Amino acid sequence: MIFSLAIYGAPFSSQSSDTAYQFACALLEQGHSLHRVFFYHDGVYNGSTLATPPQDERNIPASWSQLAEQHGLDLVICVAAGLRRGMLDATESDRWEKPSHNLEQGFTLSGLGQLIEATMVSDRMITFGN
Amino acid sequence: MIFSLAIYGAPFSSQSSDTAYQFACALLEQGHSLHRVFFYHDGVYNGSTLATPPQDERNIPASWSQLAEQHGLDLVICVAAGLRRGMLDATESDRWEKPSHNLEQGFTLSGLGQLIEATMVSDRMITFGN
Amino acid sequence: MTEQQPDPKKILFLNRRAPYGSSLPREALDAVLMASAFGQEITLVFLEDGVFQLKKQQDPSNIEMKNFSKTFGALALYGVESVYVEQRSMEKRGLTLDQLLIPAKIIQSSELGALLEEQDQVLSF
Amino acid sequence: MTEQQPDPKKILFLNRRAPYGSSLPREALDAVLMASAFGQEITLVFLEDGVFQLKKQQDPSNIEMKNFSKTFGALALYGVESVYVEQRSMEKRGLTLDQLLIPAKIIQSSELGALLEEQDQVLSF
Amino acid sequence: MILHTVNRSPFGSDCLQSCLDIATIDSGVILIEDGVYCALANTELTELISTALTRHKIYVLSPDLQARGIADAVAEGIEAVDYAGFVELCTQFDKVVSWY
Amino acid sequence: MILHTVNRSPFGSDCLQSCLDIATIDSGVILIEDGVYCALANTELTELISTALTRHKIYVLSPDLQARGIADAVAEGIEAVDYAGFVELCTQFDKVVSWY
Repeated sequence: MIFSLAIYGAPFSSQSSDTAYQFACALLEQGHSLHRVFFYHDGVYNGSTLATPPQDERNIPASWSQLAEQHGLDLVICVAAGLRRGMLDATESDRWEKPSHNLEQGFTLSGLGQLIEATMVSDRMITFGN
Repeated sequence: MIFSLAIYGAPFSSQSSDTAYQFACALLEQGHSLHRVFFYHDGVYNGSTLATPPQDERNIPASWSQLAEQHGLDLVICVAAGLRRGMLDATESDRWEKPSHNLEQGFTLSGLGQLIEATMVSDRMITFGN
Repeated sequence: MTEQQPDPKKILFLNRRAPYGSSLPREALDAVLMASAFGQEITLVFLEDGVFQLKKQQDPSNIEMKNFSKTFGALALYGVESVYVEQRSMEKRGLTLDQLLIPAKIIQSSELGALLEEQDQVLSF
Repeated sequence: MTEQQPDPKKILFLNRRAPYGSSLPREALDAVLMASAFGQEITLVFLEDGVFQLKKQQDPSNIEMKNFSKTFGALALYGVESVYVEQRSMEKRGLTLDQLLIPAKIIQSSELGALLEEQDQVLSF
Repeated sequence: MILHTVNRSPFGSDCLQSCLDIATIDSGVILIEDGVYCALANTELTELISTALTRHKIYVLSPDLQARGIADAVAEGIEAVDYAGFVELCTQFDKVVSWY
Repeated sequence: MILHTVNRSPFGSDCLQSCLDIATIDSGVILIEDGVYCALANTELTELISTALTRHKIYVLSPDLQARGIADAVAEGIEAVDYAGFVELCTQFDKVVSWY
């Protein structure tokens, strides 16, 4: 079955991205397909490569990134929500003349259309709210 | 009178940092002293220099930064809460071997002791919750 | 945006938050507009504090925010005409249909269940 | 940390959130420990879902989080002994004092007002 | 004497109720952000608010009322203030307790 | 047939109540994160839950129960599942609606 996930909670603050991550692992384990994970609202912070939790604690952005690499996942951060909140890739950083960028490997910035497209083509769209 | 503010909400998502900012402007206008603004929990995102809202909308980190420059404010981001969530200055970025840093001018990373010290020495500590 | 898209789906947006305190209502509305650009069959439901999103006379200029409620008026132009407000949510808050920015149908919570069942997907905000 | 500090203040921490769903309870506890390191006169109050923070047997290993509730056991060593749980919050949730990790005094909401008034500052979490 | 701030809607949160349960007589309450919905006249909370007004002075942040389009629907006895008024209230009471 | 997820405590949020008001008979409810407090036996919500159980199958996410130290206090009739079980439920129902 084809799943997509929408995540609206900030990592380390709200449990929603933790739950979504465990859910993603479980569905992949069962052989389902994960079409897209869409990060919106405070969920965009899941894509920060600068997140530096204590070394004996989970690193949520790094976990997503590893999962994406293993399974070829499409991790999309809403570009409008992300820019507003300071989640930039190299291209956006250049465009807006910002001093740096902070997007973790495996994540991409893209439009809200990716949420709608995922909703249209997936058998199940699961929202993990904040 | 000596005020300090504690801010726990993410900018652009929760109204709390907007309210705190307007409150800070109003108290300074009245000639009160603002000992410290302490950013904790998701409030740490107020210090992102990468925040890029549409140009006709408010830029909360930039507003804090300007207010700090005008009035010599002490804008402190809790270092533990900030590191976890990916708010780094140059020093922390080097220490943790991260590819970049993203702290807006006028903000500093410091310990939770700064919240307690502010609570001790201020006539009023006002919490702006998330 | 229209080339080779899958068939339109019935998508319901469930809005339960008051405006301005959280940015979620505004972000939900952006998603609604996008879904309409994709030609989906859209239903909007306002429940609990979500009904406040449709209150007339909003003016957030003194809190330095955009008045996104103006966009509700444009929804009909985008072909979004299926708009419901839940009855008890309105009553509890002392709201009546004439205080709302756009025409909306009153729906009871018992009818909402069936409306949700008819959809292909439900997006909660 | 103790040189030339101002006099100790009476600081009350008001805890109203359940653990794990939000990180605020954990961050509140860090602030309590810091206040105790500064030698302040600390009072902890657990109200509403905050009383769940003190529930015995917490084990978040399967949600990949730290069991910060263990730290409550150390509070007495830090000199934090003034711990209250609000009566109706406990009752509504079916909780009794013997289910809590540490000794706590039951307080009624009507008495809480006076307790708050005695403080120099109140920090809400 | 305490000034309590309430920033959540009373319909989906316990903030107002808990604050009123605890607030001693003559302490103040200021409604901010989504808390301004507490100030609405003619809701299912009308009774709660009118009782509260016999014990407390209740204020509401006017820019937040305007934002939400409810400035003309405020229950009688509740006083609207701007940010400057909010600051003044914080100085008039001994301390501030936030409910959020 | 819908599977509803509830991730907030029932004591400070309307999520559970609204979900139950709307859910058609035979739809499912899964309690996750702070929503697992809905599953507690012997609270002021016992009546609401036992009525709900006559109309719905109610599940609760077991890692979240354990985290909160309430795995042995769950009301009878509520079924604990792990993340794999959560995924399976999502496939068994036609769609998923989130209450948060």
